[in-house]
Amino acid sequence: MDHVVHLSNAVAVLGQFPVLAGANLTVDRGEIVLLQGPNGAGKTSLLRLCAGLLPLARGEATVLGCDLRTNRESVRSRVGMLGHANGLYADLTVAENVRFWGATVRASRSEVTAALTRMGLAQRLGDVVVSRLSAGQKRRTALACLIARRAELWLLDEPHAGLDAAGRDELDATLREATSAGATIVVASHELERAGALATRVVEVVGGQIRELSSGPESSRPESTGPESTGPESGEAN
Amino acid sequence: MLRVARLLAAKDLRIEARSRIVTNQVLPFAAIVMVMFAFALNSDAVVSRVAPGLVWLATLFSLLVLVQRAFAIESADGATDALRAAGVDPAGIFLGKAMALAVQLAVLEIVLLLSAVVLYRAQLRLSGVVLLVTTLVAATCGLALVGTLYGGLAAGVRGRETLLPLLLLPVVAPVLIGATRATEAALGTGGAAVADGWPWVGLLAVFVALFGVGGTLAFGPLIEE
Amino acid sequence: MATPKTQITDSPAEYSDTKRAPLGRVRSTGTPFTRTIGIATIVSMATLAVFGLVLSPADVRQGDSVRILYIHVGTVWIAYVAFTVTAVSSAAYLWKRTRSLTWDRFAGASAEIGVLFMALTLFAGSLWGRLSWGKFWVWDARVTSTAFMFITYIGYLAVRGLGGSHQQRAKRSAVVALLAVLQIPLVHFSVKLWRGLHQDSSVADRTHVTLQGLMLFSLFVSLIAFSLLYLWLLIHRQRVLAMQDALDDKGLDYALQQRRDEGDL
Amino acid sequence: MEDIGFILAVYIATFGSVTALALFILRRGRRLAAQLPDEDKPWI
Repeated sequence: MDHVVHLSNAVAVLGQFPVLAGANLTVDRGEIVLLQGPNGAGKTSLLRLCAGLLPLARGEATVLGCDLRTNRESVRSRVGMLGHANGLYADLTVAENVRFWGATVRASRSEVTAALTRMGLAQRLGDVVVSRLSAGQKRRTALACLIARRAELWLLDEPHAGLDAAGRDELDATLREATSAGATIVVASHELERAGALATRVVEVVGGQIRELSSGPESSRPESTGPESTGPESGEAN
Repeated sequence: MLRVARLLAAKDLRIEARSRIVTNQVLPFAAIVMVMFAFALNSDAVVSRVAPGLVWLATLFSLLVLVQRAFAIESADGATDALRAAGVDPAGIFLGKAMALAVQLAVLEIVLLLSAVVLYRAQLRLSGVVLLVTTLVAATCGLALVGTLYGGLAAGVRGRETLLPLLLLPVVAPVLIGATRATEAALGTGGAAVADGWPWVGLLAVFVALFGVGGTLAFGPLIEE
Repeated sequence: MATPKTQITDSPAEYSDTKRAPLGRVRSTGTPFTRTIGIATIVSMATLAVFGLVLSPADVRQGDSVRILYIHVGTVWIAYVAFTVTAVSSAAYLWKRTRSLTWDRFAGASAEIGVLFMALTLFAGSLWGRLSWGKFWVWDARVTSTAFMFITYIGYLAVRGLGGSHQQRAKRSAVVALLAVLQIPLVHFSVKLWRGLHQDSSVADRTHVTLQGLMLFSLFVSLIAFSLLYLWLLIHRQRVLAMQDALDDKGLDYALQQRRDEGDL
Repeated sequence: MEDIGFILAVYIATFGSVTALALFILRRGRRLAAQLPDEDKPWI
């Protein structure tokens, strides 16, 4: 397993429309890659492809060592995806939602509590029904569900949307913690100054393809923190 | 798989306990359907003769509503995607949602049966209780299984409101026939003997077994993109 | 008298006004093999019409209404064959690791033909029932489960039309087709059990026909004619669906190019 | 013979709709065939 994500000429189709038109992308362990680009460029589809939700129509794609052409189901339990929708049940409380989503991946009780605490939901908000929350509070809850999953690869679609300043700080801190614990993050965002500061690399998605833009603020690719990826350029994935 | 099933069933039932959609909307709907049947048939004798059939017919109509509701919960905020993305076993989703649906259906059927006693003067008898309970359990399981199966298929697509009845009603015809005849036998409607009911329960059991296995296998491919 | 008007042989003159035709004539769904079947179909259908309507005698008990049976038996036979082919093709699609869309298209083409023939079967059957039983419809197990089959495959075709990628369409509809295989015997059995307990009229006694001589021959002609017709329709429809899918893929290439150009603006 | 109407109705409906389907398939086939090269028609 050389790269966490390796896409080579990946094409994905929604109906008959090619949302991804030959995307090439390589992400190594410990990176925080920011996807930017106009609406409809294919950012969401790229994330959904990596999560094993969108079938690969042509090309090659490997995520966490799983070939998405043949078994995109097996990658799912190791990837955490936060889409546009929060995936919350409106009639359940915050704590119940996080507990449910934690339980789907066998997260322990303490992990769930830690996730709630991390997003500041452990106290008063925990017992509030989700339909009563504001958009930002729902986003926090969704993030807590994601944290409870302890995924190896985090795929975040506009995670900052609706969050207040404190929430954004908590999110950024969480993401940094996650990468230092060995996770890899791909995040799509329009909030360039905030997400750009966080990212180790920025790529642009345009017309269903990917253009490398720049390295992040440290100006060089970060040292890989995972033990498996010490030889960065050695061998092709797949 | 069973762990996931229990998790989902508990979640669905908790949502129902909070939102009370079934209690406050589906039960009244089913009750008004029962009253409407009496209007349409316009004869006390006829109504009491066909009472078991009307109970199950009202159950089928309510099933369509319940299934729509069960999957509206999932699709409202992208939870279907989230479940798939979490790598949750589709067989577990299928069984879990079917279990929750079965509980709701069972409550509904009991209420409908009681309303048949009140409105249609259907007679309950002690000798038929075992048959009646077995019939209720078997028919409920069968309806919940196929309802979940085709509900899952129709959930993600355009025109789901019209596709679901088209797919679901032909499939549940054996349940309607079997459950009605067995209930008639249990209640003694039209002079039916209790013993006449058991072959029909056998039919229901075969139905449950076939669609239990078939649905568990088929649900994954049906909800996949 | 209705005779099949189907022009199955391709004449080059018809392509003269086709716009995007390359040099020479456009090769469509016809091949020498299907043309042979096509001609045989026309001949046998014409034979069926002549024998069924004119040459075969009226039945001693049923009178002329037996002539409807020559159509009815043929269409119901094809409908059952067509749905069987759909089930087998669907199973083959799911079974084979290659996930070949050819199987899916055979399943879809066959179901479309089956639905049409099932509709014709129900129509002919109810008219025949009116003549020989005095009612358009009887709640016989076979009749009723046939009607259910008709509705079930209409549902199957609706599922095929849901959209999505070709593979998604194929997988979803194959699963639905196999579920229909579970469902049909159950419906048939339950309706049979239901009628068995009521036992109001024994349909078989009054309508039993001993076919012999020209009548039996007409029935054979019917089975052969409809089988040939089915084969011809299936092959051509499958090829049309294949071209449709190929055109979709071509459209995808074009759309891919357009999508890539978005980035170069 | 009052049955003749029913019998003819069955024959006309059957032959008519079958012919209509065949013609529809042929016309659709020709229209699509004109837009595709022969490589996409493996039966040729």
